Order: sequence, then structure tokens, then C-alpha cells
Amino acid sequence: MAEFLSLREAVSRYINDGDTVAMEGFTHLIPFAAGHEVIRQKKRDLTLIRMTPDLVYDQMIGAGCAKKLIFSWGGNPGVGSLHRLRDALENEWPNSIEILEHSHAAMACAYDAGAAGLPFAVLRGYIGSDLPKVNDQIKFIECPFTGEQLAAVRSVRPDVAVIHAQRADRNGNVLIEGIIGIQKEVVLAAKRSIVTVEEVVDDLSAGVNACVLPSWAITAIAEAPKGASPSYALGYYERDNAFYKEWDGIARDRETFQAWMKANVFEKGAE
Amino acid sequence: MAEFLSLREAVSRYINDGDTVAMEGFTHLIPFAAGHEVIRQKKRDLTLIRMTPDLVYDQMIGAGCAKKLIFSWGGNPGVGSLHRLRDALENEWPNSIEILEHSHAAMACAYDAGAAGLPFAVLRGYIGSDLPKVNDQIKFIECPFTGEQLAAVRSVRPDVAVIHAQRADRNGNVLIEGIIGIQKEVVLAAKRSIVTVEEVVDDLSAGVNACVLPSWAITAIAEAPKGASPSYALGYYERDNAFYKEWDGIARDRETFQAWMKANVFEKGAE
Amino acid sequence: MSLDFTSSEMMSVTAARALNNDMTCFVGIGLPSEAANLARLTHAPDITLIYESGTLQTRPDVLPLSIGDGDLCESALTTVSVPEMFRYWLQGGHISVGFLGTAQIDRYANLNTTLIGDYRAPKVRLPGGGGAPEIATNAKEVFITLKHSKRTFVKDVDFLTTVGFGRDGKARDNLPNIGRGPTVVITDLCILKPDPESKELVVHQLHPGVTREDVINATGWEIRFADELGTTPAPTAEELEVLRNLKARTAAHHAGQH
Amino acid sequence: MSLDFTSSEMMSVTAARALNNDMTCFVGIGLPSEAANLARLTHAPDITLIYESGTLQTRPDVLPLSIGDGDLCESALTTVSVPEMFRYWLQGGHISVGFLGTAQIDRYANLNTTLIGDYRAPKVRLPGGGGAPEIATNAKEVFITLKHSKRTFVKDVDFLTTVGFGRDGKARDNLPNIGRGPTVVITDLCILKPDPESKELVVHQLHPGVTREDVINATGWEIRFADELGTTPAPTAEELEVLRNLKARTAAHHAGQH
Repeated sequence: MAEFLSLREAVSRYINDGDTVAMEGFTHLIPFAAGHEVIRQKKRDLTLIRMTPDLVYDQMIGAGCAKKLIFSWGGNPGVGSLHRLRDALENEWPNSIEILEHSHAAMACAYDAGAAGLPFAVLRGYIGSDLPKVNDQIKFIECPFTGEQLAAVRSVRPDVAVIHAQRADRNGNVLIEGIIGIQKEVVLAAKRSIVTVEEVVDDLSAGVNACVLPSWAITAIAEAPKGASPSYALGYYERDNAFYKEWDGIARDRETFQAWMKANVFEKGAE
Repeated sequence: MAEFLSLREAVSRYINDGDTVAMEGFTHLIPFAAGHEVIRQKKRDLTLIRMTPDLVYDQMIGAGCAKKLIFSWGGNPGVGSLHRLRDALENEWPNSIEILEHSHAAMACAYDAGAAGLPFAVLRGYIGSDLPKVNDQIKFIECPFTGEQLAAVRSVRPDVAVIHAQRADRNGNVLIEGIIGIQKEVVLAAKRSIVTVEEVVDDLSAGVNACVLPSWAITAIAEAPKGASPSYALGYYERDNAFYKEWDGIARDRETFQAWMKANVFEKGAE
Repeated sequence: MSLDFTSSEMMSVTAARALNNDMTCFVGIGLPSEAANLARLTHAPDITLIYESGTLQTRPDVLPLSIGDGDLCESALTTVSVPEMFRYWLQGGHISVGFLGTAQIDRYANLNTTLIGDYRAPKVRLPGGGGAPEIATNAKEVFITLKHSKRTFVKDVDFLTTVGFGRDGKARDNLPNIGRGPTVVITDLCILKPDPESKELVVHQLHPGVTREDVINATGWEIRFADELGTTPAPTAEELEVLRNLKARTAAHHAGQH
Repeated sequence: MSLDFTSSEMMSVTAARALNNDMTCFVGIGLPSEAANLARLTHAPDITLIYESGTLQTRPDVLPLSIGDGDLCESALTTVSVPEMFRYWLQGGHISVGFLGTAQIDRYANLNTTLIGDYRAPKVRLPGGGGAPEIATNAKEVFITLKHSKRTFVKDVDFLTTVGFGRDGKARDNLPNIGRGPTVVITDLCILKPDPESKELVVHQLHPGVTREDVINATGWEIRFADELGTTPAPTAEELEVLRNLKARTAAHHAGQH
């Protein structure tokens, strides 16, 4: 059964230096509050996994939490670059980071295979691409029935999954609504999981086929209102697209980045 | 875009003698009305695919529609045998039928792979079982990363999928609610599809993550109120468990079976 | 005080007692479903019951006739697709106990639900594997319940649908990612467990009033008994009352349709 | 009457015209999304737009900044998981057109969105593949739109993220289960199409006011022109009005947050 903890306690207890951590949420429900807590607790040498690193990983990479990034699209959506990610890759600031990159389809399949307890996934992918030349977690196999060549990718099995969701009931069952992305898969694929939620309620008010994670599939739940902002939580608040645009200016320069982090992350505690 | 047709016209146009036909619905939403129309139209030499053949295939097999059955559990749930299926297998009445049998997990994966456009599926399955000895669509492959041996099954790609659903909107988008089984997968895996619905409505009233099949993924839609009875349609009517028990007596004997079929199928037209 | 009860009731009550509140139980239809719901209505109110139709954490009011009755879905936390159920929830490693019935079982707890006789010319065709072959290997452990007779307890199954410990007792040895397999078999006569070394089923407890000879006469191989052979406690008044109410409610519900 | 319009508007309007009502279009963010929604708001009101975030058949009121803005989900027929989107809907063969942008394109319509320079020591690190590598092979055909310059139109891409026709133009030959690949590339200067034999991109239409020299000077290889070189019709007043309203509505919406 999921344990209700403060965000501080959940991150302290379940994320260790050196862990493989996947914080997911496909544009929607990105766990920013949890990412900021990881930064405040100065977790180090993390292997960060995420389809779309987004601002949350730009911040964590710029703050020196990461030694490796596994991803499939590393930009500021609709705006441009993730400058902290680029600074790490192009100039090794604040430290060098290793990368392993996939396509979205392959990474989605790798999470799916992880959730399904399988060591690898099969997809019709990577045809003609250079990506298999730089990623040793992609191989090609033959269909045993038709002989067709298909891509195989190693499944994703993180130490810790971190997601944000709309709400939990008091037993610790969690409802995810809207763009559900890869949220269910990452929790099921991981050894441990932390779920932050907008609120804890008596009744989830979930439809019969809603995306609900049962309490017994989750390690810890922390209440974190607005915990996805500047991303969004459908039914609670909108995506702060203006901030996503502003981030381009903040993150472009190391000093403005550090000043922003000091004021907005280090000097603010977890809720 | 899906075309709205009468059930008679849909079956006549899209199911041909010799076709591979998958009529799905896992206990819930079993397309009985469509099955009866197939029987009335005397379709022959069908390869019938269904995880749980249930009464609908017992009736179709007893009526002589099938030359082959691909399945994973062929009983009358909670009651006992499918006597028409047994009579065909044990005594070749009304004709001999070939079988290819899977486990549920493998067949679910085979449909999933079919929907995903893949020629095969991978699962951790069939360990120690005799089923791979009698089913040549099961092989074992090695994970290219870990070396673990896993089962591979050929994907299911029927000529025609037939399902029943709660409702369609006037554009032909279809909502499936409750035990959704393998309904989405079979439609996406098939070359053509017929969907019968309880009713056609202006607005599906579907939740944001509801199981909805878009009109452009469906070939034909036919209105068939109570089209899943004696199975059920959540929100419309309950499973007729008493009839499932009575079927045991009706189907045990060839003559009572034929009398029942005459009165309840042949002498009744499609709605 | 001594209560009257049938051997079937004894079996269901004993099977229910094998379950507890912390388990996530993948429930087979029929006897396992009866036992699992009896457990939920007595000593294990928070047990998580999962049916292969996709219903996660369900609390039916009456026993479902099929694996997918509407009550299972309406009382569930949520309902997922069948591929998701088998891929994410079972194969993904979230099931602590798979609870199975069977038509035949052999001395190494292998199950046959496929057929009696030859595969291409069966004497009796049974329903087939269903969920069992992968429940038996992907659940952390497996409980089995069935009625005890020479027809059901055979030395070697005619067809090995679902593996217990294989034809030699060694099918699980050295395999990665496989559950412990059958840890208990509950019949209307007794409780059996696999020998820790050979994996052959051994009688550990006799139900009240059952003799060794009863078991020997109902078993198709030379059945062994544990050195310390226990006696199963008789059903309590509460267990019997809840079970009988559940069955009466179920019968009334399933009959009252059309 | 002659209207004033920018080369960007010319590009968006031309890209929108490539789409029609019967298409199921997997939409990339940025220029493709602008073009696809312009099509939907003008001549193709029933076009099916799909975004990789899982939103099926969506009708946003403003252009999404990201691939997963709330409006995409709220206006969609339904929203599925990301694995389902890529596995069932894209790989399953339900997408008629994949509409992509890119940072670099080469003469065989291969796309680079990964990096400039060497992989282990990049000069400029770009976002990466995202959905494109599999959209390009699993959609029945691919449309591409980007601004035309020597920096973007290179003879050979530094890194082949997403296949057009491969480094030799033959990457799709004799492969089962692969789409036709790029059938049109729309820039702010012209419309290009692959040569039916060699697959090298050839200019088929120049936008109004654009000369051959403009295209030659903006292309990193010796660009060829079709024998019958056409001129793209200028945007209509309606197209421009709808496009400008859409962009104004979008700018106001994205600015008005915090």
C-alpha cells in the first residue's frame, strides 16, 4: 500500500545518489515540485530518464544532479533549446553528462516493456536512422514467423519513478486524467515510485475505465498543490506557456539561471 | 469513415465464405446479433477467432459455419462445456473442425501485436506447457540483451473483426465502456470491421480518456439493440446468467439445439 | 458445539483461510472465486481481487457466474483491457497469489484443463488453458483448489496445460523470472503441499472426519503423508453463515434473470 | 487585387493546401501544426489531426505551444497513452500523412534534428528525434515544411535522425511495411518533390516573386528544377485572414498566462 509522506520525506527516503530516476509526464503533469525537491536535497550522479526532458530536467542538469540522460526529445517545446542541457553537452557545465537517446516510439515501447516485466520491446522502427549507431540499447532481430527485420530495444526499468497526478483517495489510489502519456507505464516499470498529487479526496470520481493506479502499485504519495506548474494539471490549472517562453532567456545564461534557481527553488521549501 | 448499414447488409457485404472472422467481447458485449445474422446467411468455412468462444461460437459451430477455431478458453463460463464445440471436436458433427489453441495471455498479446501492426508478440509464457507442442504459432526466442528465453506468438490479423458496443455518434465514432476486453485491438488488427451498437446518439458523453474508436478506424456500423444478449451491455442490460445455465441443456442434444436455433435464430430476422 | 457442514463447504472455507488481507489475488472462476470472496467477506476484507476480464480490485456482491459479470466491473477500482491485465498486471509482477481450479492435477501439481485422451482425437474435450498457463508462472505463488477423486488426481496428466513443477518436478529450477509455483492444494478431503525437495504433493492436513484411506482411495498415485499430519479446523459458525448467505444470494441473483 | 503577405505566410498557406479532408494527419509541432490547423480552419474542416501526446482527432482553438497543451486534449475525440499512440495508431497503419518540420534536410530528404558537428562533441546540440523517425516510415506518406537556407538545405545531413530516402536514395527499396516517405517539401521559397527514380529533391513550383537564383543561393547542393516549373498561387484573402487571426489568437492566449 502507498504511504502518504511529505514531499521532502518521500524524496529523501526513496531517491538516492546514483539512482536511475524517471520523472515522467508528457507535457502534461510534469512533476516540477518533486524535481525542485531533488535539487534542494542536492541529489547527485542520477541517471535521469524522460522522453521529453523539458524544463524540469534542464533545471536538474543545470543544478548538477545528473551524470547521464536517457531521452527521446530534448527541447523547450515550441520555444527552442534547453540551454542548460546544451551547456552540459557542448561545454560540460556544470559537469559532463553522458547521453543515450531514442526515438519517442522506441522509448514508449521500452517503458511499455518495462511495465510488462519484459527485458526488451519490439517495434518497426529506426529504419535508415543513425540513432542505432550511437545507442547500444538498440538491436535488430528477425521475426521468427515472417523473417522481417524489426528493432529491439532494451526495456526501461528505473530505480524510481516520479509522476504527478490530479488526485489520490485516502487509501492511496491515484487518478490520472487527460494526457496520460507514459505515467502508468513508468510507475509499473520502476522498483519504487513517488506520486505527487494536486489533492487528496474522499472519492476519486473516476469513470469505469479511468486511468487509476491502485495504492498497492505505488510506494509513496505526497500532496503537492500546483506541483506540475509551469506544466499543467487538466481540471486544475493551465500550462504556463508564457513562462516556457521566458525560460529561454533565464536559462541561456549561467548567472541568470543560478539567480532564478536561488530565488525560486533553493529559497523555497517543499510544500 | 464508418458506413451505417443494416446488420443484414453489413454481414452480407463484409463477411465472405472462407474468411477469418474474429468476433470479440470478453464475456461483456458479445456480438450475438451479428453471430445470428452470420448463421442466417449460412456463411461457411469460416476460421473463427475468439479468446472465449462462448455460446455465440457454440451456435455458429453447431450451425456449420466454421472450419477452424482459434481460441484460448472454450467453455460455458461457470456452467461447463460448450457441447456443440465438443460434438464437433469429438464426433465431427456437423463437420470436423480444426483447432489452434493458445493461453489467454498469448492470445491477448497476439491481438495487441496485430493492432500494433507487428508480425509477432513476445511474452513470458508457455513455460513447461504442452501447448507449444500442438500449436505451431508458438516459438521461443532469445532476448538480444539478456539472453532470456521468451515465447513468441504470431500476431492475429483477421479479415473481419466484429464487436458490439454501447453507442455510436452520428459521425460513426464508437464508445466502449466497462469490460473493454480486446475490442479495440481486434478492430485495429483486422482488415475490415463491423460494429453493432445499442444505439446511435448525438453525443457519446465519453470521458476524456474513454475507449473510443474513431469512425475512420471502422468499416461498418449497424444498430442492434440488445445485440449482445444473453451477454450484456453495461449501462443497458445485465448478463442473462439463467440463460447461460439453460444453454447447457439446449446444446447437449443435437435435436433440441436445432429446434432452438430454428425458433430463435432462423425464424427471427435481423433487427 | 459441533456444526453440520458439507465437504464442499469444508473445502471453500479452508481455501478462503489460505488468503489474507495483504494479498493481491488473481482469481480463477468457480471454486477459487467462491473461496476468494468468502475470504473478503470474513477475515480478509481488504484483500485485492483481480479477475482476468480486466477488473482490478473488485468487490462483487454475489459470486460472478462468468469471469466478466457486470458486478465485477461496477464494483472494481477500475477496469483495464485484457492485454493490459495480462501484460502489465500479471506478467509485470504485481500478483502475489494466483488462485486456480483445474480438471486434473498430477503428483507434481501440473494441471490439465485441455482434454482427456489424445490431442487430435480427444475422448473428452475440456475448455483449455485460459489464463492459467501464465498465472501459474507469473504470480509469486499459486494456490489450487479442486475436488479430490481418482479421476482428478492422476499420476501424470494426459496433457500438461499449466505447469506445476513439470513432469520431473524440476521445471522451475534455474529459470529466471518465474514464481514459486503451487504452494498449496486444497481439496474436499485434505490440504497438500509440495515436498520441498522432490516437489511431489504430500498430504499435510486431513479435514475433520477424513481418513488416510479416504485420501489414498481418491488419489491416482501412491500418495504420501507428512510425518506430522494435522487436522484442519472445522468451519466456524460465522464462516458457514457467510458462505451460505453468499451462495444463496448468488443463486437468487442468477436465477432471477431473463 | 494583389495582397501583401510574408514568405512565412506563403509557406504556411502552401503547406496547408497540401492537406485535405480525407487525411489522418500525424502533426509535428511548430510549422506543421500551424499548417494543419490552417487547413482545418479553411478548406479541410473534417481533417483528422493527431498529436503524439495521445490526442486523437483534435480541434484546438489556438495553436498549441507544446505537443500536449490542454486544449489539444479537451478538444479531442479521445486521448490515449503514448505507447498506444505510437504502437496502435502510428505503427498500426492508421496515419495517412506524417507532417514534419526539421532543422536540416539533405538532397534525399533525410532529416537531421539531432546535432551539428560530431556526435560525441557536438557544435550545436538539437532536441533529437522525438516522434519523427517512426512517423517517417510508418505513415503512408510524409510532408515536410521548413525555411529554406544554406544552413538547412545541406547536401548530406550531419546526422541522419529520420530517413527520407537514405544516403543513396534507396533506403526504402524492397522493404516490406514501409510508407512512401517524403512526397513533398514546402519551404518559404518553393515546393520540392523527390525525383521518381533517383529520389533527389527537385523544385516543382516557385512561390510568387521567388527566382531560381533565390533557391540556388539558399540550397547547399546543385539543386535541380523540374522541366515544367510552376508558380504557387498566392495566398487568398481568406487564407491570410484565417492564418493571421489564428496567430493573433495564439499569441494573445500564450502571453496571457502566469
